[in-house]
Amino acid sequence: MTMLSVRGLHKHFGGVLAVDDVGLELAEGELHAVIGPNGAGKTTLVHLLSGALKPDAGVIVLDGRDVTRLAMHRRVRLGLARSYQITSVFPHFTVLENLALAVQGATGHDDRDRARAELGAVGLGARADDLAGALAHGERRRLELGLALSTGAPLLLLDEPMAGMGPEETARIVDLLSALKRKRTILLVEHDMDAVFRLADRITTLVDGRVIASGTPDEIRRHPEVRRAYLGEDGPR
Amino acid sequence: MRNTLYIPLQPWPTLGVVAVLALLPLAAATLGQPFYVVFATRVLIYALIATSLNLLIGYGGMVSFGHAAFVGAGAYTVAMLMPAGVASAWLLWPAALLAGAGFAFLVGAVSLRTRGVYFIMITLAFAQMAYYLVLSLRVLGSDDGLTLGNRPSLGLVDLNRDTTFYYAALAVLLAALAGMRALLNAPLGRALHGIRDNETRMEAIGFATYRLKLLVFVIAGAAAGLGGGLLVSLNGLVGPNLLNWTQSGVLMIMVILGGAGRLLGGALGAVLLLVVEEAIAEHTIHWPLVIGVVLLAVVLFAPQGLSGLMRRRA
Amino acid sequence: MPLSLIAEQLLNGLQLGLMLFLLAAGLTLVFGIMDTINLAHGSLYMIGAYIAASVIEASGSFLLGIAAAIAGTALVGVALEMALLRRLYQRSHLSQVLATFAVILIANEIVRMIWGSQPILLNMPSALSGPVELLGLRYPAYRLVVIGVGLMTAILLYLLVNRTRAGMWVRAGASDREMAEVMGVDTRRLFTLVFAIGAALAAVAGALLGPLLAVQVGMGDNILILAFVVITIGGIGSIRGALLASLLVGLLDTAGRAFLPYLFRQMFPAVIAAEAGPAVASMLIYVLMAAVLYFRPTGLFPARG
Amino acid sequence: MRRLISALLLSAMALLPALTTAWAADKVKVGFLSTLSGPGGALGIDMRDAFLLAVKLNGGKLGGLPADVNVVDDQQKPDVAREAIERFTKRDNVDLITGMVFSNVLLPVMPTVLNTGTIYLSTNTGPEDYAGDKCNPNFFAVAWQNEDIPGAMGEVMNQRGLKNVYLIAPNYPGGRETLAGFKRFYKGKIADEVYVKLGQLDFAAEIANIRAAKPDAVFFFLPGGMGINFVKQYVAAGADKDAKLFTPGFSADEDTIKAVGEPMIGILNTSQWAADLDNPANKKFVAEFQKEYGRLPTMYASQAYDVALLVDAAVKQIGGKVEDKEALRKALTEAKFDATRGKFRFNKNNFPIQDYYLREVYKDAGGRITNKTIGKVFSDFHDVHAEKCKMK
Repeated sequence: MTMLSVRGLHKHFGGVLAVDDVGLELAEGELHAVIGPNGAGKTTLVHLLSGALKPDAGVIVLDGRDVTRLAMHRRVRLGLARSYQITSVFPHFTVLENLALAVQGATGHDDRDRARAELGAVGLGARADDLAGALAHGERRRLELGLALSTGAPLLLLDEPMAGMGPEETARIVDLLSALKRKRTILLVEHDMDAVFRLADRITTLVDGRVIASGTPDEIRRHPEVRRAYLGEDGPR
Repeated sequence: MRNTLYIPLQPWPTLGVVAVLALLPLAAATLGQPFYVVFATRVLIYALIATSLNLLIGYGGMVSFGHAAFVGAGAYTVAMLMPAGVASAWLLWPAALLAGAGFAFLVGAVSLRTRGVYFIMITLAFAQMAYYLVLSLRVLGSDDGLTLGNRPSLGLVDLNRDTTFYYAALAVLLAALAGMRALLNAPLGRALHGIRDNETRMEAIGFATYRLKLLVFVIAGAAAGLGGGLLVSLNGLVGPNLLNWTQSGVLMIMVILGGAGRLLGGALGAVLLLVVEEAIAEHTIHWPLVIGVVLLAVVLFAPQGLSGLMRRRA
Repeated sequence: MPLSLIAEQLLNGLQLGLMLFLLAAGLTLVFGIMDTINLAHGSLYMIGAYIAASVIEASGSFLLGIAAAIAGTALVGVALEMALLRRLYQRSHLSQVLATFAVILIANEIVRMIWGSQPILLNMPSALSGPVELLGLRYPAYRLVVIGVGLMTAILLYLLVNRTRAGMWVRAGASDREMAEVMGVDTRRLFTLVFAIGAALAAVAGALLGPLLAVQVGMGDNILILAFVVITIGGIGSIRGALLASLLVGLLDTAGRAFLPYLFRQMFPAVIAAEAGPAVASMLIYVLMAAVLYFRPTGLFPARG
Repeated sequence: MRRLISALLLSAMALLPALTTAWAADKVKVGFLSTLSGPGGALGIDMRDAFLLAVKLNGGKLGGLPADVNVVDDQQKPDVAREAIERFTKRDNVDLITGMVFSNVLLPVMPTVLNTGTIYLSTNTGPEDYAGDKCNPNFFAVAWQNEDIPGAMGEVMNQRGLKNVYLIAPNYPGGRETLAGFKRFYKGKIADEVYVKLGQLDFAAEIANIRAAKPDAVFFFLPGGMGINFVKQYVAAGADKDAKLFTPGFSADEDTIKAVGEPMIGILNTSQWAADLDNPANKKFVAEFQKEYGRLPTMYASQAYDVALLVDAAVKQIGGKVEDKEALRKALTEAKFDATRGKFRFNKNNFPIQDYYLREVYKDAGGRITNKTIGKVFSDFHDVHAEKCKMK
């Protein structure tokens, strides 16, 4: 069953076409990665899908419903949540309060038990009562992910969850995402090629705002244009 | 579990303050100084108004530079209804509250589309519109304002007695503070904190931030409108001066002096400003200079205001 | 409605608009470059007017008065910037509003201490106190001079901002502060300079309007709000926006006061017209501002993307 | 929280010194509330100076009792005035209140004054509200009824054959009553009737409209700085060559003349008083005022001076027993004193019955620009609202 279906998405800033006729299909339970060099339009795509930006043209269908013009918070309530590339948490709330807020936002209910469950899932159980502003970088990244998870949304847009992390922290996120696989549908934007090829069911490659290839990890690995786009540039780290 | 945002109730100090406030008219009567009962009533009403602005500035992060307009909306509503034959405070004061809420809804619906400086400026613009509207409309008294012959009646108790009015105002203020505490401790209050902390992220976890902010804006406008209604009932007159932009500035001063984002910040600020003014205005016509210097010092060196200072030492 | 009346009112609107521009220019630069709301700008206007009034009374020379106002107010501006504004650049807008509101209170009282509560009524230079014939229209000579000076200052400022090196820094600073710093601009000195220029322009407006209005405590409080309306409509940080919005506000306000009551009398019964005309006229520019912000939340010519 | 309590207690203690001022007998306590700052401030300052001068010339006494005059600035704001009245009546327990300049300040606060049974003596405005059926035994208008002086000017303009007059006044009770008074006597056509905001200082738009309306003459009532600016700008626009200016005495007082200068010459105005009125009280007043303050007194000054003389006479008559409000009121209504304006007595509504003069601004032999009395318009004039007053 199709969870998310995107057709003909366009967005330009001034004269620059940031997203150019992008189409995507995400099946339920799929982990779909979007890769591409810097400036390929990956984050813009996340902004468009989450509702932070409005597209100039194109249609976004979530679970059979056209959400193209809906505000961000409406999409969250319909089951589409996102995380941010640059950590964006609530520094004056405790870790648990952060997650409880996300539960409240998506469901309208103040459900501490659910928040506590997500706390365990992102491995921050020991820091429940610490202020989010006091967390270390890696912990903040996991809280960032936890906020998206706590909304309970079946579809997650994760914008570079491993950005700026050391190998140990990266491994923790990879484990976390593997555990989530099949439970949630995930669109993963990521630079870490090892992680992407390990986790993804399908991969879409963006270059200059356009989709140049889409397929299984194996197909993408062999795709000539992908190889060209990545040669010497931003190869697997 | 730790709850950083919960505002606890401290029963004994609270009772103490309430007792002092409740005995104040008695003290004034003993000293033969009924004037100070009226003065204290005015302070209580301004405490209510400043508290409502504190909800916006201190908790909602909405720096409204037009709060006087909502006070005016409530005041003018009472001043218009009374000559039309409505005498009961049970009708007049809720009407003032609704007028403040209604006007705040209109202003908020438009203003909350903008951010930062532009929000400050557009709320100012709406307040100026209201100011010039009452200034130029004869039915609203234009320059002269409106005068009431009597105070409204409140059923069995006689508001024309200063002491009675004082207790009525005290009751309203206490109810408003209790209501605000309940609101802030409720999920809505947490959402408000979240918006102040990180508004974009609030939308990304499913909060309709615009609607929440508008709701809070309307609540604050309602409280300000009620304050305006009380003020005109007390004074028996209202003029365009009440809506002047400097009046909005004075309300902001109260909030920052008392401590923005503290439950009692607005009330403390109102007490501080008005008492200082009353104490020094008799002695020098240059009293705004003193207020200015104090304000400057607070902004530069104690941005948490008076309650911040007290908390730091406590 | 006679054509000469329309022409005369247009000139009146132009005069108001240009004076607003002198005030708004400094305000929008400070706002745009330093991201700082400066309510005390109206106080600088007042101080300029008082210095001008004092020097004119003492010396009898109008030009000397204006020169003294410019120099004196620029100095006050520099002092204010170095003593206070500097501490506020990194603070929230709320802190800026309140701190500069405090400056208004303080400045008003200091002026009251020095010059007293009574307005100073300044006379126009006698050579300019009559009317001049202008294409069959009799117009006050002094107001024409005000228009002329306003236009000249606007052109000078435009050249300064668009044609000089300092102007380039200013524009760079207004659109991207970090970039300006990377380019090696000494932002501290630049800020002080911009503040001094803004103060000087406010002083020119204060000195020129002194004889037309009255030099009195608090004279800057209401015109300050008009200047804020102007820069908000024009787009904060944009000199071009400030100029266009000044003229727009000046013309709209004058036209509203002059023609709206007349127009309403044609359209509505006299009772309603007498009430509604002046009411709408006085609210007109605020309605314009709210409408502009509704459709363009960052003004007509935003300096920043 | 404990600190909050101590803060409250501290602030209560800060108020204590003010609490102790009240009691002290054997004094006449006068609350002098007036507009001392802003564009209307010159008027209040003149009144205050004249009132204090009268007290000083009287050895610091009124009616034989030491006078305690508490001067407060109302900033031309009703809410400020209202708070001052509260202090006067509830804290200081004054015997009399006087001094207000503007009707839009006086009217909103007058119910408070009268409700407490305090006597108010108006040094200036005499609003219709208290002249007719709502006349009040505690309200004394010592200057004039608002319609009197403009009415006299309406009469003058009839006599001069002016047929098409343009009217301009501020939009407040004093302004509206002034034009109403003018229209009650003036018989010609009205070119237009324009109300501006009280305190407006730039009249460019209005002057252009006046010129376009092509009237025979302009009757303007713009008190204080407003009038000064209006005349200056009117002359600067050259409009005086087409339509001459006429005004009640308020806008042709000595302060205005001094500020405007030459352009004032020739302006006709009406008043109940003039500096050149030939009576001993006035001669003394004008001379002493000039000696004390180095400037010519205005009609406002004469009015406040007369109030002081009236109080002095009334308190003397009742032997200093100011606590006896009834006796004091009666003594006031009988008003036995030599006013600077000459003949003066109260009508049954406690408004004056007096003469009104026509004055012209001219340059005297010494080159000084001032007013000259050129005729009497009304003799023993009773204001038009008195009939509706039920008192006595």
